[in-house]
Amino acid sequence: MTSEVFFPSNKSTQAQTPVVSVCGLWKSFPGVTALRDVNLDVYAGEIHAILGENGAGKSTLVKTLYGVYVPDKGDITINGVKAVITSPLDAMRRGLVLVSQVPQLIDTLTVAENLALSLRQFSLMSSVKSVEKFLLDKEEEYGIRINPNTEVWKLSYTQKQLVEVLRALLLNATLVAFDEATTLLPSSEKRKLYDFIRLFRLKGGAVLLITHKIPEAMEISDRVTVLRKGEVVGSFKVGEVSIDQIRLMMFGERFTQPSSTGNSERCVEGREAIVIKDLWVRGDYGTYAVKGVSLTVHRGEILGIAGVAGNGQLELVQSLAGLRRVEKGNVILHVKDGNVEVTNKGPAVIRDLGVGYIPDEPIKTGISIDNTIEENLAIHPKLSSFLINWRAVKDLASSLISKYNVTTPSTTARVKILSGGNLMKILIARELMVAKNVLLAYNPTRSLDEVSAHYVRRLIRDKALNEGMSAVVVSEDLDEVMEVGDKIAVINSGRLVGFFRRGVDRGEIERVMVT
Amino acid sequence: MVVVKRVSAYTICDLLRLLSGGKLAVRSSRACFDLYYVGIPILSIGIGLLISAIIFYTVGVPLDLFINEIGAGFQSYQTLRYSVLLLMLSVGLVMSFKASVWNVGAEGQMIWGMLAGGFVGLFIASCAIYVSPSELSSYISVPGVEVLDASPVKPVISVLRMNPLLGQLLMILAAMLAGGLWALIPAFLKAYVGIDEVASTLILNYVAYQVYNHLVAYVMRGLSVQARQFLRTDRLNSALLFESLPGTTVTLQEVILSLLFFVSMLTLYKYTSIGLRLRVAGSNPQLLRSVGIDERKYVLMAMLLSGMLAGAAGVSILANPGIGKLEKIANVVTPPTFNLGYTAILVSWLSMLDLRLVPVYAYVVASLFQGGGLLQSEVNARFPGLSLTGAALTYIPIGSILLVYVVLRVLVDYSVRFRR
Amino acid sequence: MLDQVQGFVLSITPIFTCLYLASLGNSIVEKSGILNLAIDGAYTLGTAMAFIAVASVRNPTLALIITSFLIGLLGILIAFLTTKLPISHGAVGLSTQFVGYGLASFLAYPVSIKVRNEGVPLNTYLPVTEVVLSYLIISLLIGVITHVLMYRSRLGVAIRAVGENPAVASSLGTNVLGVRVIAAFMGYILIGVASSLYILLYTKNWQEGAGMGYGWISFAISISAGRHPLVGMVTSLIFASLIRYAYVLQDILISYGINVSNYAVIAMPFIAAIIIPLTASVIPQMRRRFTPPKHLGKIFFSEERSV
Amino acid sequence: MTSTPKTNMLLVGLVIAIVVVGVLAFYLGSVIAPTQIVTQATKTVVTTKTVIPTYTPPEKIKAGFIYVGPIGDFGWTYMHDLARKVVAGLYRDWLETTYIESVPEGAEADKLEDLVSRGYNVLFTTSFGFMEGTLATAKKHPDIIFWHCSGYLRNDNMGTYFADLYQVYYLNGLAAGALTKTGKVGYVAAFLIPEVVRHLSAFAVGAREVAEQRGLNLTLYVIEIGAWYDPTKARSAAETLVNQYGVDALAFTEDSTAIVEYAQEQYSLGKEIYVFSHYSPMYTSGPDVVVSGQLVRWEVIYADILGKIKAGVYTTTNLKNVDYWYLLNTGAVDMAAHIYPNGSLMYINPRFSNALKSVMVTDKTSGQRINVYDLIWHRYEQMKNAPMLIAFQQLASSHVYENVSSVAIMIGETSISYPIAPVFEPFTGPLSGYKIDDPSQKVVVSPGARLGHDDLWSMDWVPDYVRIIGRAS
Repeated sequence: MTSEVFFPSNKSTQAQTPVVSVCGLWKSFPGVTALRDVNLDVYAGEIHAILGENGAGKSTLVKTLYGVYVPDKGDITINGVKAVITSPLDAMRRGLVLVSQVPQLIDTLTVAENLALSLRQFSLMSSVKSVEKFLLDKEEEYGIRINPNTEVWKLSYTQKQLVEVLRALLLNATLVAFDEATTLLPSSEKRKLYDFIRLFRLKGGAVLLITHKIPEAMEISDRVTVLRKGEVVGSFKVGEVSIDQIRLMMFGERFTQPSSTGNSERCVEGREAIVIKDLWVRGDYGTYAVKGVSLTVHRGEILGIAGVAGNGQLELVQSLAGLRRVEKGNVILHVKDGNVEVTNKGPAVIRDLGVGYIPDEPIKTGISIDNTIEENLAIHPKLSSFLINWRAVKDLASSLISKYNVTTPSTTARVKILSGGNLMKILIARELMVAKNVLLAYNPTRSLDEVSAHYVRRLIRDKALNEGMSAVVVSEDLDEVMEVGDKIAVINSGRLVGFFRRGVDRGEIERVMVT
Repeated sequence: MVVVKRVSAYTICDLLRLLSGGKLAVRSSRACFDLYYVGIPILSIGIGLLISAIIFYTVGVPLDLFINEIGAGFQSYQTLRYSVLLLMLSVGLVMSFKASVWNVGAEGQMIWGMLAGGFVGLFIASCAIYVSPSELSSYISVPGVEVLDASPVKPVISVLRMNPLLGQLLMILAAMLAGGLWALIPAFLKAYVGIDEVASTLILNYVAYQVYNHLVAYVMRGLSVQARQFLRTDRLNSALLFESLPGTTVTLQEVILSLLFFVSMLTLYKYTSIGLRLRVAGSNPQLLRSVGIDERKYVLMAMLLSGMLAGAAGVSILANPGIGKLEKIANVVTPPTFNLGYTAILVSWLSMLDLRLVPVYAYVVASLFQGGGLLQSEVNARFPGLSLTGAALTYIPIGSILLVYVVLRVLVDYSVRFRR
Repeated sequence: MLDQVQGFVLSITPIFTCLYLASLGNSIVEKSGILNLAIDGAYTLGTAMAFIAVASVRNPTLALIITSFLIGLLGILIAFLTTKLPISHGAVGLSTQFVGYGLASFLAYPVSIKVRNEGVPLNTYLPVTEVVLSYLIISLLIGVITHVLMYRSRLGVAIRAVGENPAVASSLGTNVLGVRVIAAFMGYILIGVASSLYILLYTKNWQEGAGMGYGWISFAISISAGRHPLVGMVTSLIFASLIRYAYVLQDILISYGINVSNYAVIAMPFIAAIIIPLTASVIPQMRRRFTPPKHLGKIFFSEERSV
Repeated sequence: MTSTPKTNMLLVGLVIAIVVVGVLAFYLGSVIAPTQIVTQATKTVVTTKTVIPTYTPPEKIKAGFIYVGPIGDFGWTYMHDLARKVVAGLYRDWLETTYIESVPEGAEADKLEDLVSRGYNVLFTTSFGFMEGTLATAKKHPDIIFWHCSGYLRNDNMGTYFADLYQVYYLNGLAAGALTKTGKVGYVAAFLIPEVVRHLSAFAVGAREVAEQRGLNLTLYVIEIGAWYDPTKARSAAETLVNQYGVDALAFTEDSTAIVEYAQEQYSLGKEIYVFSHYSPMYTSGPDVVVSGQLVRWEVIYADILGKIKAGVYTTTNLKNVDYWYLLNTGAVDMAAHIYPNGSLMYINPRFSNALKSVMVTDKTSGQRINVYDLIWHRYEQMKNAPMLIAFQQLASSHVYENVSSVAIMIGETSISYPIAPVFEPFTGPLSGYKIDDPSQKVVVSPGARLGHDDLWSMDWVPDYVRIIGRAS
């Protein structure tokens, strides 16, 4: 492995005290226990990967280390000294730096101003000009070219991540944690980032690499710790175990299950239901995230969209749901009454045509955690009229709760006391009910246990089969796409790069996804 | 079933510890309706009063006098008038606060209610006209005609032009419409431009005061000599004035209106989709948008409702037999709304944005105000040497109750947990 | 000509400093993300304290220093409550305002009676050219310094960062509480200076209700200037001259046959505070400058749940 | 069900409909009620007739005062409160007093109810804006005596009273006319209502009378600030008058000392502005600039009223016609700027005596050459000595006799003119002026004609040499 070149002696590391040591860490949020008794040691000069699927507690762990969250129980030791980290400032003072997937920069400030916030060597009264000058020098040294006088909102995503890396380098951190920071980067940029990570390790720093991609972890790290459901299930040196073993650890029983149920390939003909022509949509950063996508989904057909997160699938689904502006192209829904062009008509018109939508951030846009289960159902215009018949809503809620096996004290419990999985079930139950014609879903089964996930996928397929519902299901989980989709489209950098029929070889899809 | 774990350590001491050091953590609690819901407001009233009592004690107001007079406020039937008005206002404010629309512009909306109600009352439901001095006596016995100015040169009479009940109804509706429309300005700014409504509603109050002054002095200025000279409108025809309940200054109409609003808002809130959507707009507006409801319309709706109710409160003040006219505001510190628009915010907060508790706290706050007033006259009579102003006697208790409440409120939404 | 300019400057300076410094203070506080609804209460309390101070220490500059320091402490309290606890800025602001009104009346009223009855001389500033001009220069200088501080120094960057996004600023290594406390202290000191000058340079005496409403005018000026220290100079100048020359303006307009209402003049700063952000939001170039800090008035509380 | 925009419209409509229907229902319900209202009304009438005649003066009078401003305003409310203290000390055997200050107009009814519930049986409200509330409360409590200051609505148990200062303003105007160097004098008015218009016109008449003889074309510049009590605005208006209009003598109607302080400050900077204190003795605020002032002594009226209530003269049935209109002759007002510690008055600041004495004018009533100092005292005496007038000054019905200067009576064979009113009155023709609201409308008072109570009460015009600059209204 390449790491051997830069770090000759692994054995001596084992002897020294860890840079950061986590002992018996617990952290729970209302309704969820995110970390259970986590132990972790990170040594200097080591790239330590933390693997785990979504929701395994990776981010919570690193945010707890960084002082964003306060742990319920457990100790954090830094260089042998017990540390109470209550704020990111504490963490930074102790030499911990976090680079996250979402750039933690302030858009309206310039690069220099953002970095000035971190650089302790400048006093409060020192001028931004001096910081700019300092940055120019350092950028020269590290080979990063970003004008320190640019406002951050003008930067590309990669540039922002580079600014974050630059920050870590400038701070002379003892430990840098990359929280899925490489996930969204194109592979060439990713290599560049790896170079910086190696450079950092060479300087004696420790790196914590949080990822859910096994190959990525294997490629660069020296050591891997696997988390599942908030617990450490294994920690080992790279090369000690096989990729399949790691998969088993990450996914537990699930991986041993057959990758899809109801394998029968359906040949859906029927009429067209969703027609998308040359769709162009901008992302949050102003650039085109969806670049000329054309698609047709027939009645009763499920289109699975696979792709690495951040390749435009989110923007695609949002624009279909009417929540994001379409710059060019159009979307036509064919419903029982006729053809309706819904491009930029807004969510009200689209939802009125019998469209269900499972959004990407359920807590933000799919469900209101301060309201009760009943209220979260009744809020949908299709499920209640002007005068709300609460008795009917209660009956509906009860039937859904038993149908989906939701764990809740009552139908009038506030959603915030539910666990993430149960919360998702409420959302899915509501949206499947209103999806008379079309279902749009983004990662529909995240936070669900494997049994529930299968159940939900089967419900989607059944509804498509029996009621003629069409669906666009986007998932970052390739298995899910393969299990649920009649057709599979692969999206990469905003373009559709491959179409597959159900039952296609997984490797073929993966190849298209990453190239 | 999920067992709801409750974190038990919340006391005042914990709060103090929380304020003093970093060793406590605050996090979302799952408490919804528990002791704190009722206990915190009562506790804050208690502590706030204690603080004020101590402040006043330092200059020589005996504690027992303070307690007696504040207590007397609770028994005084005068309290009723302000509780009724506060109920009307606060019910509307709670509706908008529930939607996270922080309408602090009830003052301005009341002013518009007064203006619109006054306009209808003075120029549509009745009108003031000059008559010749010789004819004056012949009008006196005509029903619906009232002499406004019996001057021998240019007498003025007010003539009722419609059924007084219809007139009152029109006044109320016009006031509600005007209050609602004025409230829609900041609502539009918030929903479609993104201007923070707390600042804009507050600023618009001052604009409303000046508009009021302008309209009263130029447009609605009355005909009678006194009205022309003293920058005020004519008096409303007494048939259009609301009816006082015997022995008090509360009017029957405002009692009925406020009960009506209370019940209708409660129904609206609980049993209709508007209420539900307002609630959700307050907790998660993005959800509304995602299910195809324009959440911006519910910002408008929230402001409209509270503005309408504030407008009705405005006209109730105007049509009180003790007032019955609009007069120029000489000092913005003492507007004709008696600052009730701000006091209603206090009521809404104390009632934890729960409509059912609004009448209770409307009464409590009105009693405190009344108690402050009684305290003033009693202190003035008994301790001539003390120089205590009315502002000190009312603002200090109210401010301290509110401040204590704001801090203690944390304990309701969050539980405080001791760490290490 | 020179005389006229000097006369204009002299006549306008007292009210200008009273408005400009307070609006400057408000800008700093709000840039750090604290919704400053306590400003009018602080202003009223400041006038009362300046009066009490000048009546007891008999030295205007000392009174100014004492008052602004005390008002600065009030700012620290507000910053502390709004940052440390997850509570509404509006609630803290409005309740502090009420307390401010009450305390101002409570504390200064007995002193005003005493001053009157015992004929205590109030050593306020004399409006001689040197004093007035020096205050004009000082306040303009403070404005420029504030501008440099806000836009050119690391502290200013921290203040703006905390107002824009305290969570990110915190993860970049800013002590949110510390920065807000500093910002609120500085801002409230300026509000304290402004309210002291209201007594010491402008009205020269305290009476019940003194200063009430001037906090809101400053607030409105600050918003209509997009919370920018230098733009604030211009808007403050406009509103100061409108207030100072309201009667003359009216007289001139009436002589041209335009019967303008005095009320329109009074309402002007408030209307401007609404209209200017409105127009700014339509013109993209102005939008960036005039949008309030993104996190203004929002509760800063880091622990959230996610699925 | 399906179309969302329509549903939204429907929702808004429904909300409004709910409220409308509710309100309608209430009114439909109460359409049946008018009979009740009628019976109630008649009942009140009946009870009024039977109960009222038995008013006996209470053993202990508890008098409550409702003030519009703070007692620390050192103007209007301050002087009312001073008077309250005087009568409370005077009648301490049977009088108990309290006050509520800073009561906003409109809230007076509630405050009155509070005081009634506390057993107060004589209530004074001291602002014009309190009129309606006082009347409504008076009608509700026919067994309690109410007094309203400056209003015109009365009831069987509610009288009105007022002390007017226009004569004193005239006297001060004489001094201003003698002292002004520029011939421009200023006036800061709270509101341009009849009371203030009387004041400023009288001031203008006096100033013009002297200044004209000094060869100056006197103009009075007026700014209306729109508030009874607003030191900041008052100061700002004074600054404008001095700096922009070259005024060097200032009178005002505003309840604070702001203008006096401003003038004193200007004096310390070397600019001399003569100022006349208003309502309360403000000499201490401007010892170098206050020439004289208007002083009110409400205790004259309060002592009279309370004494007569105690004696059973004023009862709850006979106040309908009682309307005090007290002028210089009653002692309720005086020309002074300061009360010395021994209680005597400083009528004219000694600093200015010589200046006033050095200006010689011709007295237009007698034609004699006289210095202004003496002229002021002469006029003072003329207006002060009118004992006959007091008889008319307490009743609304007898105010009409106040502008009767004399009656012709026959003594034996000779017809002589028997003097009723003072020899001199400021508002005596020839005068010409214009209406404030419509300057094109001229007003002329023919030579020798004297304005009486009713003309002055509704005075809405100013003399030609008054120029109104800023209007708050």
